[in-house]
Amino acid sequence: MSEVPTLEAPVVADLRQVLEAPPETRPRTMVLNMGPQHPSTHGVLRIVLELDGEHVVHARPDIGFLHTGIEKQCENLTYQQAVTLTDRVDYLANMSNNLCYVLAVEKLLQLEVPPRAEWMRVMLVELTRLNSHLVWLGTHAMDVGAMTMFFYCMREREDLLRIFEMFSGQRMMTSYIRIGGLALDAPRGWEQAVGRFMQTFPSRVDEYEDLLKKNPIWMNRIIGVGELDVAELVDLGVTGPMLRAAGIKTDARKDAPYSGYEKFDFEVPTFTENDVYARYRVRIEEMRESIKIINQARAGMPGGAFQADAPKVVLPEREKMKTQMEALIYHFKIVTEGFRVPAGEVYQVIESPRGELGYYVVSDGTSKPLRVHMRTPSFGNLQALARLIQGKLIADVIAILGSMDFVLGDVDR
Amino acid sequence: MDFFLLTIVKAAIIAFIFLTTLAYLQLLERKVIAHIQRRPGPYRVGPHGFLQPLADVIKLITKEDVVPPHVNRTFYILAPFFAVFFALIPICLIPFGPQVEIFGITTLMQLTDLPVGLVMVLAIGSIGIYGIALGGWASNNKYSLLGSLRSSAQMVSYELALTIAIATPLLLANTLSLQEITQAQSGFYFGFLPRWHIFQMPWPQIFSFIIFVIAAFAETNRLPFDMPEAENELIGGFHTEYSSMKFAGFFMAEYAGIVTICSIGTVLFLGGYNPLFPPELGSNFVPAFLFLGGAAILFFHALQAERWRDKITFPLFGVVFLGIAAIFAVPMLWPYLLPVFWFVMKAGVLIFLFIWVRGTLPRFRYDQLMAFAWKFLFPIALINLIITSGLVAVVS
Amino acid sequence: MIDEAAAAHPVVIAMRQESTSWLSAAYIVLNELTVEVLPDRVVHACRFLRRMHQFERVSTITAVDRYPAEPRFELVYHLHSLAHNQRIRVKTRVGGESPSLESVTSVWAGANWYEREVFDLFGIEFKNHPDLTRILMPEDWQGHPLRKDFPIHGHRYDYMEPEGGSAQ
Amino acid sequence: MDVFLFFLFAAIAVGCAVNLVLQTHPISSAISLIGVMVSLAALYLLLGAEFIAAAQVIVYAGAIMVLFIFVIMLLNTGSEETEPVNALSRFLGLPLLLVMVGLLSVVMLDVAPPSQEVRFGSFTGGGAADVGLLLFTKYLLPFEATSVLILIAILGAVVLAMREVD
Amino acid sequence: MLPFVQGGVPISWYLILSAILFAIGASGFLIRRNIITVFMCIELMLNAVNLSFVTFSYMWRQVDGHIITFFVMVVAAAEAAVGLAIILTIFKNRGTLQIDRINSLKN
Repeated sequence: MSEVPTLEAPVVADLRQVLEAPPETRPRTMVLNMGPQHPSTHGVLRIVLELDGEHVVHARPDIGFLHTGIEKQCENLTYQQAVTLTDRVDYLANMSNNLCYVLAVEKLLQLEVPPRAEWMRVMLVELTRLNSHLVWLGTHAMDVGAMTMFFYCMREREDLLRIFEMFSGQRMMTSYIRIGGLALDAPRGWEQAVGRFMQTFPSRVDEYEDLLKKNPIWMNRIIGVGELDVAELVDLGVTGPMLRAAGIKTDARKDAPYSGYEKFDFEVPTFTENDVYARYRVRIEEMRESIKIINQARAGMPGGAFQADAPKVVLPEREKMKTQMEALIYHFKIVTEGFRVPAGEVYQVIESPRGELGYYVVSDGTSKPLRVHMRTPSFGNLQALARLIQGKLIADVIAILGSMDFVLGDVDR
Repeated sequence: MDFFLLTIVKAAIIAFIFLTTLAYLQLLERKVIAHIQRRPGPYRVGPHGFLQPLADVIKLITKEDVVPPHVNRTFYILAPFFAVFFALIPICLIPFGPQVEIFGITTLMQLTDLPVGLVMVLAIGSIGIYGIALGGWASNNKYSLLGSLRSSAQMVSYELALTIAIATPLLLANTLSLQEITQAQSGFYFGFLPRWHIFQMPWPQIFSFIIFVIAAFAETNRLPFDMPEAENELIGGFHTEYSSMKFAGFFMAEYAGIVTICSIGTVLFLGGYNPLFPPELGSNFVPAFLFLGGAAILFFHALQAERWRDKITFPLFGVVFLGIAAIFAVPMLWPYLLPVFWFVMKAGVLIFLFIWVRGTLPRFRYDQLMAFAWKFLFPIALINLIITSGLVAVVS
Repeated sequence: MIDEAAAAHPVVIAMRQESTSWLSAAYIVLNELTVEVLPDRVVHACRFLRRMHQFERVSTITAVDRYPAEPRFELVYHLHSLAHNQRIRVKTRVGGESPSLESVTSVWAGANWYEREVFDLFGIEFKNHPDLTRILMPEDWQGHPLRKDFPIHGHRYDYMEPEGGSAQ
Repeated sequence: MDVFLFFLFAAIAVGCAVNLVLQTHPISSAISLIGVMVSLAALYLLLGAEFIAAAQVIVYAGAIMVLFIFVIMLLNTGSEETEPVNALSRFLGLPLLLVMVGLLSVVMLDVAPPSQEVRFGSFTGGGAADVGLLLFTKYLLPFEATSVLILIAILGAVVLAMREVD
Repeated sequence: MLPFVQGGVPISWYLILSAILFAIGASGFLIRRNIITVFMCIELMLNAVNLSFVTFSYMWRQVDGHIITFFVMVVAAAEAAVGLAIILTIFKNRGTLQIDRINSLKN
């Protein structure tokens, strides 16, 4: 199995090379520079396509247009401050990134968080999954040409963003999950807000399925499109729904439970068709599973503290700060210098909506991380792009791109 | 010279109404799709966006007219004019009503009636491709080129199915003049069922009609057949490089194409300006009642309007509707208004179908589209033609 | 240096049986197994791990710059076995003026972009890599941003000058 | 009016034809050819050949030329390279062309009776019905032969395209 | 002015127009080097001949000329289909459309 074909065959595809060649030797293929500004690359992805008619002979993705150096910036911030950067990595799954980073640092600190914080984190992360899958569904359907679906999905997403805003004061860059627990306790009335959403949402998922599955044009566009050998998918580092649509039951929530996922009852949906349609179905079923988890979290939400009892890490309450000398000192220390984290390294993996999200945090004992590496799922998944779209029609390229569900911020960091 | 004067007056009237319709069709499309997608659509310019077309026109005219440096200038500038020109011409052959006498002049409610009218419409329609093909090619942009290649192949393929679908009602009508085709569909079976071609014995042309509508979607480049544009694949296809009035040209051509093809469908299959049911059953009062009902709904909503300006605009529109209802209630005006009303209603239903489909269906893939044309539509149209011609031969 | 917990781990046992020379250290900290190998044996170790222990995917490859120390770069491979639901961290150290080591793209095709990223951001060269070019930074960028001696705010970049003003 | 229309469309036709020959880019030539065809269709209308006029536009301008433009765009070869012409053809070409036109015109003037004039509407035998009637009676055999020809042409084109795929 | 407006066109003018178009097409056929343009010149010549057929048809008040025109169109369509397929194949094999360069039977 190690003798897999190399990912990128000999490089033909730079525009200059082809255009500067004399006309006689010019290949019969056409080089199409798809992106970085293109409606269907979902951000600033550039794909240099070599086309024979409408068939892709060769594809070379070009990334890095959104590189903002988050990993470098993290090294210059204290551990708690770096949480705000993790939001910016994947703007559709911000809570998942918060959680993964926070879990990694907590593991280094060997900090236990109270159950309320854990359950609240699970609920919010699952809501984030719904948010991400909704945006995916809308944009994917729009790529295939079903414009209306996009607006329907955005309608539900709006409710979700309102819930996030209610919790954190921010719609997208929430930074709500902090080292040691949560930024704030859950706001008043969150149960009603989430409850209202959960009441309508399951029927909406059915509605989406009705709209799309009963549409023969849509089904024809995605069934049997974008298949690739499972072994090759694994080899290329593809994770998440794409791998589950290929029949491999891998999910960090089950394989290496974190944040108390072992206490929840849910399934990991897998399909074996390994095409765009299977990816769609995996995500739809995941939405249903997320609904189950959220309902369980809502029903069994423990009371008590929302932050760990660790005065050196967690900011003290306002009241204590004014009455206790010790609390004031800790507050001063944490705010000015940050907390020290024992030297060591940890690789924390969670299941983000897009797949395996890993944070590799290395500490040298100071209050700033030595290295934060983000193993983002989009980066790994995007590697398979060149292989997936080879030999396909342009229209299929769009459908496959849509089915991969990458976020360019997540790729370029 | 009377003939020329009359023609010029008729041409002016038709051009004015047609161009206004095109502008408002675009508003209608945006509104209908917006409501399908549960959003209000344009509503800022004028009450409920009624002045939006005007604003759009002003915007498009005052926009900078960019000609990219890498284009083939001649054809780049020529292409939108080609598109608009050939999209606007066919309307002069569409019959909106029968022969009427007005101010002592007897004339057709149609600009001109050619004995080969239908073939002429097809001919002009087939030249219409050049606007898109040239625009895409002259833009010197790969997306545009792909768009125009697709559009050329698509139009040629679907034109075949379209032509065969059109041929069957011609067998029944036995003429190529659009006026005579309409007249051939007047009258009723059993006193209520109109003798439109989709109902006509010996072989109702329903299949033919469906094929016609499907091919019409492809001919006008509308979803689910909007391959040449396919903004998700080809960004804008053939008009990627166009802006301001040149873009507006393509835009207008698309809507003019929709109106034309819906009118042709109405004439060929839906009986043109013939009423839905006989006047003995009261079809002459339908428009008056329709507008009366519209006015009533508007007044009702005005009572419970949430925004203060709706309290003014709703009754205002209600009064306008009442006025139109009053005009339609005058029997003296019936000969002029009723045919136009029925024609507009039928064409309007077809146009609404176009908009509705755009809000509902995704896009075909290019090879699926071609396979659909050649492996499904074309054989069915052919079988339908054979059956129809056989039955017509037997009956006559 | 192989600690007790690690010595009992089946992967470590198997690796020590296969060859005595390639393991320079193995330890389990915070429930995560780390094996350190010599830079010239990385590809062999990876191929062995893939063949014998079904680490069929590489989760990520990255580097850590421990600047004043020498050898300054720590290359970290996180491997994942779907079959055994197991993760392992393989580490190696490289340093010097122009750090380089063998590419593992022959073991996992998916290592391609990760190695390009390390090359781009740390300036570590991978030999026998099919397409070792910059991936995140612009092609004409000077320097390697994730090195500790690269300033945090980067260099002044003159956008107006077409040539020569690429960086620094 | 007849004369005016004739000169208008004849001028367009000749102008487009000259343009067709002089343009170096095939697309410009193709568009010129479409111009020739459409103005010829108008002339056919003046000659009372309604059906043929419509068929001219549909078949020639609408189908054949679309095919040409499709192929030109597909190959996208750019302008034609001009090559040196020898002196004889450069200086004798135009006069010889004029001589040829002159000869042909003389023959034509001889053939056509000068008294006969074309007036729009004086001959209306060119409708669809008349053409169809003749086509399916007197010319039935040639008609069937052309359909076989078309079939063979389609097969030939497909075979050529198929070989290209390999 | 009046006869110019009201009078008819001598039938020979149509024939002369046809001759002019034919001559232009023939000259284009000779001087152009691009296969596609040469092909279009052939179409132009066919069209010129069609015009004379329709004119003769008018002259004799018979529809037969139209029928011949119709057949010419059909043949032209068939010819275009096969011809363009051949041109496509030639271009794919030789990479040029210059008629002088396509002078060997075998590559």
